Amino acid sequence: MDFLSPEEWTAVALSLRVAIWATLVALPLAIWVAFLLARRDFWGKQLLNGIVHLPLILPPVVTGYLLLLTFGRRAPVGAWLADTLGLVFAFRWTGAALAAGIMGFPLMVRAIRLALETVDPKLEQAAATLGAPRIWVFLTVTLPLILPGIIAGAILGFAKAMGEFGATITFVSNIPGQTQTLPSAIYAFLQVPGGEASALRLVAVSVVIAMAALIGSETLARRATKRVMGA
Amino acid sequence: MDFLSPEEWTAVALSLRVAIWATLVALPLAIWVAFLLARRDFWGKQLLNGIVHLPLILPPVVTGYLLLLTFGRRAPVGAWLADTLGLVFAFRWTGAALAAGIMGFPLMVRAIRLALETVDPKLEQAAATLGAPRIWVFLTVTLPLILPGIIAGAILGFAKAMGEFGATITFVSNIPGQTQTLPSAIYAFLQVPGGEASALRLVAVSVVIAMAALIGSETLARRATKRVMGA
Amino acid sequence: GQVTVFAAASMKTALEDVAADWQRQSGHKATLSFAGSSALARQIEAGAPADLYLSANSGWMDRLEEQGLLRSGSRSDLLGNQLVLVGPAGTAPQPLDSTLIDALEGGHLAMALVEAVPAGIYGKAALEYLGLWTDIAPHVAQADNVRAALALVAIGEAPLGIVYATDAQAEPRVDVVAEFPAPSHPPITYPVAILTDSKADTVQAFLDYLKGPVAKKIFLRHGFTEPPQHK
Amino acid sequence: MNLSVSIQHRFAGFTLDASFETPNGVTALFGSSGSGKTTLVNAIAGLLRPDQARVQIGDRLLCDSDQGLCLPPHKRRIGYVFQEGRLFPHLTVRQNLRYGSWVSGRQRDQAGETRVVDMLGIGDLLDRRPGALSGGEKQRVAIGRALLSQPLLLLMDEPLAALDEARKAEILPYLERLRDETDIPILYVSHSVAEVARLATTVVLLGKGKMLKCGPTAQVMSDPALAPAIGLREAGSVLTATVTAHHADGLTELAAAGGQVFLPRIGVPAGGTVRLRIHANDVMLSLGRPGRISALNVLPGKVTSIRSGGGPGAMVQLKAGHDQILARVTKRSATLLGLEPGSEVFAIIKSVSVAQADIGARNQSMAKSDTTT
Amino acid sequence: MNLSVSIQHRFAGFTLDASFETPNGVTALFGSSGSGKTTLVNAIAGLLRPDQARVQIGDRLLCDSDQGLCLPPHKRRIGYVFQEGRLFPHLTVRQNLRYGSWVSGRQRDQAGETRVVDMLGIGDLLDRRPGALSGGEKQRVAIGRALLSQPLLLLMDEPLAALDEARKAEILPYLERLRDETDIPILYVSHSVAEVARLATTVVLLGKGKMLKCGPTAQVMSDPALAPAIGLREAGSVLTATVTAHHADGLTELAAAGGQVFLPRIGVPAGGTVRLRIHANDVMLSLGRPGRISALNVLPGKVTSIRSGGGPGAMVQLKAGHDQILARVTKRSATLLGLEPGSEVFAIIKSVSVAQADIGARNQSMAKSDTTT
Ligand SMILES: Nc1ncnc2c1ncn2[C@@H]1O[C@H](COP(=O)(O)OP(=O)(O)OP(=O)(O)O)[C@@H](O)[C@H]1O
Ligand SMILES: Nc1ncnc2c1ncn2[C@@H]1O[C@H](COP(=O)(O)OP(=O)(O)OP(=O)(O)O)[C@@H](O)[C@H]1O
Ligand code: MOO
Ligand SMILES: [Mg+2]
Ligand SMILES: [Mg+2]
Repeated sequence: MDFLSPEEWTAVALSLRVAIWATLVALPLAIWVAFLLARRDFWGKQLLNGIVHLPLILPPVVTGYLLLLTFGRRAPVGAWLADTLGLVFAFRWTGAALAAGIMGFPLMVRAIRLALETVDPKLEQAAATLGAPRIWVFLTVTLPLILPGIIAGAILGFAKAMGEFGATITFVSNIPGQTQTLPSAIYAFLQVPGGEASALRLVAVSVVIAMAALIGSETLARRATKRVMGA
Repeated sequence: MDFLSPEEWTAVALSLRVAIWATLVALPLAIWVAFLLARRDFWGKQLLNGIVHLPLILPPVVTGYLLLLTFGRRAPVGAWLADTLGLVFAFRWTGAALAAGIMGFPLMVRAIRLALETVDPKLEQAAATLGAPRIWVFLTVTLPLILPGIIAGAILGFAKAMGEFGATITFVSNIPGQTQTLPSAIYAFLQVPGGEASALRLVAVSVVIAMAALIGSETLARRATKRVMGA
Repeated sequence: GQVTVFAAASMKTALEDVAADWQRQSGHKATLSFAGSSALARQIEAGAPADLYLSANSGWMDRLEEQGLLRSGSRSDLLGNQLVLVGPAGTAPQPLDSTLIDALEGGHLAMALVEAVPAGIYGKAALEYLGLWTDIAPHVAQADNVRAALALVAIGEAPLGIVYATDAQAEPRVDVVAEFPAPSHPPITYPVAILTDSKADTVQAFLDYLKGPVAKKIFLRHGFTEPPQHK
Repeated sequence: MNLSVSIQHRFAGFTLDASFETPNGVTALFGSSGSGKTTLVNAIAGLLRPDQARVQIGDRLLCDSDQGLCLPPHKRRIGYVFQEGRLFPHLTVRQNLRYGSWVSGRQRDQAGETRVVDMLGIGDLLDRRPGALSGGEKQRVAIGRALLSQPLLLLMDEPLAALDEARKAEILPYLERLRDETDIPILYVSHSVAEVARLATTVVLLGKGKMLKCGPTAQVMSDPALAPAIGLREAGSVLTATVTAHHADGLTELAAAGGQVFLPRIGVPAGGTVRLRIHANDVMLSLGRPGRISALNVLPGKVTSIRSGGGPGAMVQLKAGHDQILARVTKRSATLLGLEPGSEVFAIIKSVSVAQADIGARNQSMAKSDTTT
Repeated sequence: MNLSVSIQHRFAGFTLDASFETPNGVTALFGSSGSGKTTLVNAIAGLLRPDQARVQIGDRLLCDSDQGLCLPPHKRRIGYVFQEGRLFPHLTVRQNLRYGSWVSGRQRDQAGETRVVDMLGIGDLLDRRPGALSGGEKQRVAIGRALLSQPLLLLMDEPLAALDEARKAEILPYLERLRDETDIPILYVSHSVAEVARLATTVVLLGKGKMLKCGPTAQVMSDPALAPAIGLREAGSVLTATVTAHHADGLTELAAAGGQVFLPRIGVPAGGTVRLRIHANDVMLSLGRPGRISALNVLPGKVTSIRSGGGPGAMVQLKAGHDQILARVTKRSATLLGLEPGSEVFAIIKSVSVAQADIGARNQSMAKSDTTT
């Protein structure tokens, strides 16, 4: 395709990979945290709630900087992960996914939590009387009922991951082919006088991808809602 | 107070003003858009949905740039607003509020929409049979029932507004006392070697404010939920 | 009588010292707005209420000049700078030859965006001039600005980085391990100009002060050099 | 104000097609589970937009597909007691009750509110929210809410099913008063024949979405052909009688077409007309006038028909005066007594078996509208 | 397996304090709206954690506050039919029915499923989702779901209230079979005396959170002192009788303590024991043996007591053999017949008035457990 240079295609593919991984990995964790916040009472709940919201409150650059201080090669957590699990984030696409996942996390948690809070506990009670242990109640009743919320959370996370720039570039820099996501490429174009047109091309690609995901998710969510609401 | 310089206090005050205005002004609009998306079918619905999500998908710098192209003093919309309504966004705190509001808009809409989708239409039907016109049904039944969602949306919007940097600095610059919000000030410090300590002070202030808002909102939301769920 | 100065973010510390001194001398206040040179230039295009533009990048200044946004005759090169190779404090001096890649020890060379941000553009030019670019390019981590690249070295995430001498001097956690010869890259200049729309009566006085000996002394103290003569 | 309804609507696998016109008073909508009662009532309320509909109360046209007219629910002024409560969870019981007058900006009728609250026994619940109410408490609040919205038509979908006998017995008279003292027509869905017989002026019998029968209660209830649809145990007849005297021992004497009848005292003055429901099961037949027995009501009559199915029972229809009386006896008895059409028999009805809950008082205007349909 | 329950719990403004022990079979929980029935049942199911509780089924201890033991709901193996359905909206009817065996990993009983589906008449609904079911359809699915979860105790909170007579009549025999053929105790909340009389081995009468009475159905139902609590219209007596013969004309002949009784054929073989419920309202008294009347059942007896209140009626208790029979007559009749304790009378009961729905078949083991309590 002539529309984008090979390097730009690489950035598109990378952004997709980053956004998909960020969403998929963060989602189960977001469901769990949302569940804790919506249904459990424990010491430090408000603290957890605050930490979850931090990426929203902090300027992205700060988040990226904190990530660097935590998950960098020299940082304690980063070094430990690299040594024991062989999981390296610094200057890798995995780091971009981590940053994107963290930035989208509060959005996912909120959406899922909101859905959880409207599930009628009476249905869960009914499931329990039918012999379902807690985890089964969750999997067979709660989870399907909050599906619209999970889809909403996932699409918010995905969109955010597609657009995330500040934390990503601060944490993993911009290495073409490895960590250069679409937003980094767009940013670079915008730094150069006359780069607007090129930037716009990439913006268009980004928007098309996100819209496709959005419409897909709407369809899924509508189906899920319809199932729950009847007919 | 010695902890912050007068200029920094100004930035704190400005950030608060920006975040509060952004949230309050965007909220009714977000409720309206969420209502359209959740309850109405119309031509261009997916388009509206996409536009609402744009600020999430685009790198903030791009959003800021588009704002500049739209609401700048030389831009058609900006000039028109200034001439007819006397409303100037460019390089004013109002512009920072506009940017923050737009960046937080998709988060608000999603939260409210999610809440709307779980309201049982049977209750709204019941209200109608009791003689309530549509708008009254909305105000007296729907709105109170989605209060937890509105609160969630508002706090997401507020937190985002407190942390918004990319779009703001691109749109209204970083003029101390006029458009320098906390994130801009933090960014400026991070540009200075050894500025981390100063940046951290401001980060702390930002986090404290956002946490206070968060805990306040949780309390409100819990009360609202409890009212709805019974007891 | 207040002057609003739009200045490249990398000049923050130095310019703040100068402005403070000017206020002490003249009693007039200079309001300093720091952001990326590109963002500032676009804002000026959009009618920003700035009196003086101090860029780290002559490209953006050229563009404003073409558009007639600069008061004619007011443009000049205010300062120069030097490009250096830095490593974490204690790193041994490093010759600028093919051993450079080994010195990375598998790590990354931190630079600003090599296509977009001046420090990155200069650095890439220098490496090309030295015949090292092709080999080293895959190992370059590009940060969104030169200070972020500096930070990567300062916290030890990158074993080496290319930054301005001014940055290296301000950051105690790094040592200069090599200086790039002046001919290896285009001259580094910081152009300054008064904007056509400026109404502040003190703007010329401030510009004169910037060019004057007192300010120059402060700038030199921060590591800036006299502007390169050939233009 | 009479109610005229004609509705056609298709769901996947279910078609509703019912037209009927009923006079003022209470119309009972009767039919088995899934026969389309709720669907019909929803269409009248405007909550379901049927494929084809025409609904008119008196001369107020609510909806007419042919004219493209369809009032939205809030303009119909229909009070609806839903099968499942639908109380507003965020409002207190008091606020739920006042909702109707609040949103329509009508003057609140404090006296009416107090009366309804007392009648429903929900005075203690006023400041609570619906979430923690018991099933019956919820339904009582829902009834109150609909009554207080000053409707022009009341739709009640099994309103009393969740209530105990004592509470039912308390609420039924209020519904009767509503029927008798106001002009508000009531469409009443119920599975209880006793309730229907007591309240309803007209009965609409639905079966699988079709209207099987629509007519005055007396006629539908004593139609032996409909006995299976209504339930054999519940079949019976409805007589009209005039109060002649109230006696000191607590009995009221009435004149029915077939003779004198005694009832525990009823609140209708002498000269008033009442309806008596007599379960076919509660009627015994005797060939001679019985002697010293506790039953006070013995009406002479003539057998008009005997229908017997596969079971051990037989349904005997008598004519007593110009009234129809149904009696359900065993085939064995019918044989032992030699019953056949034309046999002269005595119907023995224990006075107390024509129980309080089966007595429906009717005012004159209703009696009129009843006979004209 | 008997059920032993002792529960204390306080809500703001309401205190539940009830202890009872019931033998196997069906225990009816009877009481007015808001008396605490649902609260009690929730506590037994483990959905509400009461302040103080001890619940035991047979020798399975479900919960004992003193020992700090409290099994979670899913370990209690209690099938619960809720007052409001609570079907899973995201599952089809079929999936709802199979939910219990699915989550507990039990072998699905296909034959049982078919039987339950047929019995409840929900075969056509299996692939639908609950959202669009009618009120009665929902409740039938809920009953099926609970039955198919293979529970050790069934809790039913007004399960039949939303159903029509025909459907009730279809489902009741199945509950009877459940009672008679399995060892599953059933706790049954209902406002219908007919249902209670037919099904219940034991009746627990609740009033304002307190247990008013707990005892065998016959005893509670024929206690004149409890008549007001149960509802005057519903008072009656319960007799035990033995089947002696099935006649060709569809009647079954039984021997009660007081004499011979005829009923429409019942499905109990000769020699079996059954319970007959007789409404006090359905009994007529005669001083002489009546002549040619349609009633086949005439039992001689002796008046033991006459209670009359402020109304026009009187409750006459007779001894017929060793059985108690309640008859409700007017004071006027009592006076006319000169009734007083010791009077010899004949109780006339229309055979068909001891109706199908009031017949409860009992197997031997139950008769035993009944007499030992
Ligand atoms: N969570 C609660 N908080 C406070 N009061 C409650 C709560 N739940 C129930 N109650 C009250 O306890 C009483 C008993 O309620 P319960 O639901 O057990 O009644 P019930 O006997 O089942 O009535 P019904 O026949 O109407 O269903 C009622 O007065 C009810 O309002
Ligand atoms: N939205 C719908 N889509 C498809 N079928 C429906 C829908 N709503 C109702 N039905 C079907 O229409 C039929 C009539 O339902 P309706 O609720 O009117 O019955 P009903 O007479 O009120 O019964 P019940 O006495 O059990 O409440 C039922 O078979 C039901 O399953
Ligand atoms: O304008 Mo910059 O931030 O020094 O490249
Ligand atoms: Mg219905
Ligand atoms: Mg209850």
